Amino acid sequence: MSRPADPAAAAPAAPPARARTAATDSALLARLRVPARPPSLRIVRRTVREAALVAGADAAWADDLMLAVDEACQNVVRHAYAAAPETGDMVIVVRTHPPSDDGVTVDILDFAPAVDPTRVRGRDLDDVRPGGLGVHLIHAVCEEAGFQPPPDGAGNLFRLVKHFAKPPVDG
Amino acid sequence: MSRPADPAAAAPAAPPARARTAATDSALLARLRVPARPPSLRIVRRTVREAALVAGADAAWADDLMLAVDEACQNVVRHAYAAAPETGDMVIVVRTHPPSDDGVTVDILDFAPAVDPTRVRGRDLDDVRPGGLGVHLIHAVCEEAGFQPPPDGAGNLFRLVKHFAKPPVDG
Amino acid sequence: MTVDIAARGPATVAALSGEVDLECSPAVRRALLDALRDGRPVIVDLSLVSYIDSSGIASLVEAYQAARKQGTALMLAAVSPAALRVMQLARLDRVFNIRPTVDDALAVLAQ
Amino acid sequence: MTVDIAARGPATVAALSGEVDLECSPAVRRALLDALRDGRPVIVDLSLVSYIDSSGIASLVEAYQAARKQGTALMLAAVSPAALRVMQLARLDRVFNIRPTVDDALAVLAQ
Ligand SMILES: Nc1ncnc2c1ncn2[C@@H]1O[C@H](COP(=O)(O)OP(=O)(O)O)[C@@H](O)[C@H]1O
Ligand SMILES: Nc1ncnc2c1ncn2[C@@H]1O[C@H](COP(=O)(O)OP(=O)(O)O)[C@@H](O)[C@H]1O
Repeated sequence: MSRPADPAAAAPAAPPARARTAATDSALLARLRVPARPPSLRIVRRTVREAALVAGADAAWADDLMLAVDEACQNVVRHAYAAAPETGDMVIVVRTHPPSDDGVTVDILDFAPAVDPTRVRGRDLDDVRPGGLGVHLIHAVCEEAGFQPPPDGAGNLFRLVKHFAKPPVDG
Repeated sequence: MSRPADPAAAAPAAPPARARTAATDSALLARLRVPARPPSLRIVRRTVREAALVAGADAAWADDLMLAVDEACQNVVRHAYAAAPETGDMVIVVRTHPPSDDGVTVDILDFAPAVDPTRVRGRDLDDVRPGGLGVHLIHAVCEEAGFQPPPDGAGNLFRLVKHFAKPPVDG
Repeated sequence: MTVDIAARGPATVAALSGEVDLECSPAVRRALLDALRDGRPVIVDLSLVSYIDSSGIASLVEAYQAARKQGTALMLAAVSPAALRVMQLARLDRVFNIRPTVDDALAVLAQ
Repeated sequence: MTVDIAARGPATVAALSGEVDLECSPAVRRALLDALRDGRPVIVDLSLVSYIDSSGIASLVEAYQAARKQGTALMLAAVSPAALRVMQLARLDRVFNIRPTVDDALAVLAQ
């Protein structure tokens, strides 16, 4: 990494690398980085499912979260990196959902060009066609799902939130 | 991250953050970060086993590698962070082994104080006691295992190498 | 994931097993379209499917549409709970012709 | 992981199932030492152990040594392939008294 030749020229000084990497995110269950290619999805599924179980989920809940994350990662592999397939990685971060750890938040990061979120829409389910199901499956099993401003260095951040107990439905 | 107030004062200019994070390690199978605590070991096992299968391992080989990595991670949880339990993370990096992808290399990083490698020894197996088996299991299933100089920011780096075909034994 | 193709009475039975995901759904698609080629009805046995994603479902939809176009029966049989869950989420459980067992699907064909 | 404790003839059978790892080996250790307390022989059924690590093996070693000290028989029965692999790697397969089935272990006690 390039640094100013004279450290004194940079004010305030950068913190030592150690402090930065050692910092622990107390909500972290697992952070996984894999190449954005189809075989990685099996690794993503194992990791996310087990992280959900560690968070206290039951098997059916963990299976649904795993499906949603798989679908979001498929979209990274197939669409986000479409212009240059299998050239980048994706990062999946699984955290307990604050404030009361009543669910799990999953961030899916890629390093591809920024996506136009308005173009990401599932198809009409009554129109039976192959494809266009991923977005529906994600919304069917997660309470929240959508693009967020990506952190520095990332291309896109897609965030899923799934609660352990569904909020009561009105009416 | 702190940056010089006037970008022109920093020469040479830092590359854009994007270029740094997008860089892909072509040997990478999976990089996992988890809190260094017992429940994380289940997540580590799933991830490492599936990464080995993606690399082309058969089930028995993947099971052995999974055991070795679990044992190395147990040592991080129980010994490396002994002075301050469950305060840090560990990072497990699974790569195909260069040059000919004839196996897998697993790096296990922690952010604990540096370990004295000469103190890490298994017990005599004929002395039947609980404990002291982890190091033996690691060496029983991996061709190479040992501490390496850790990268900037990490406390310790323990590296395992396991080949797909064992080299022929002499005599 | 494996696709096992076998003749069974008047039909071809394609038994999928394991995880049908983005990595292997192209192979499933090809195997099903191949199986349809000789005009015999196709029964897709999903009893051993431990996981299926939207790409796997898309392969089934494509085979289903190819079968309809050529006037061949295509039935899904013994759908595993994991696969049924995804079909229900995608609201496709009423689109496909789903039979409880392969034998039941064969009995329907024999009528 | 579960530990299932049951009386079987003159013995106590402790059936472990699932993954015996650092997270749950303390519970296994406690359950086995508890089971030994009333002086009846203990048979540890390992048929459903899908994974065991050095901490799980250590719990078995500790129970084995506690049994020897108090003169009680402790046998391992129906060791799963996954568990046997780790015992062989640790060269403990000849230290423990291992029986092919729980019934076989009971027969030995009946002699
Ligand atoms: N991460 C993404 N980057 C770019 N485009 C995306 C992304 N995710 C989804 N899309 C767009 O949204 C559409 C619907 O996605 P989806 O419902 O997953 O179905 P499918 O991927 O099978 O078409 C895709 O066809 C694609 O055009
Ligand atoms: N990562 C580590 N950091 C510090 N000490 C370690 C580490 N790994 C192993 N050790 C030391 O080596 C000894 C042998 O380790 P091991 O064979 O895994 O058995 P056990 O952990 O059951 O004692 C440990 O008791 C400990 O003193």
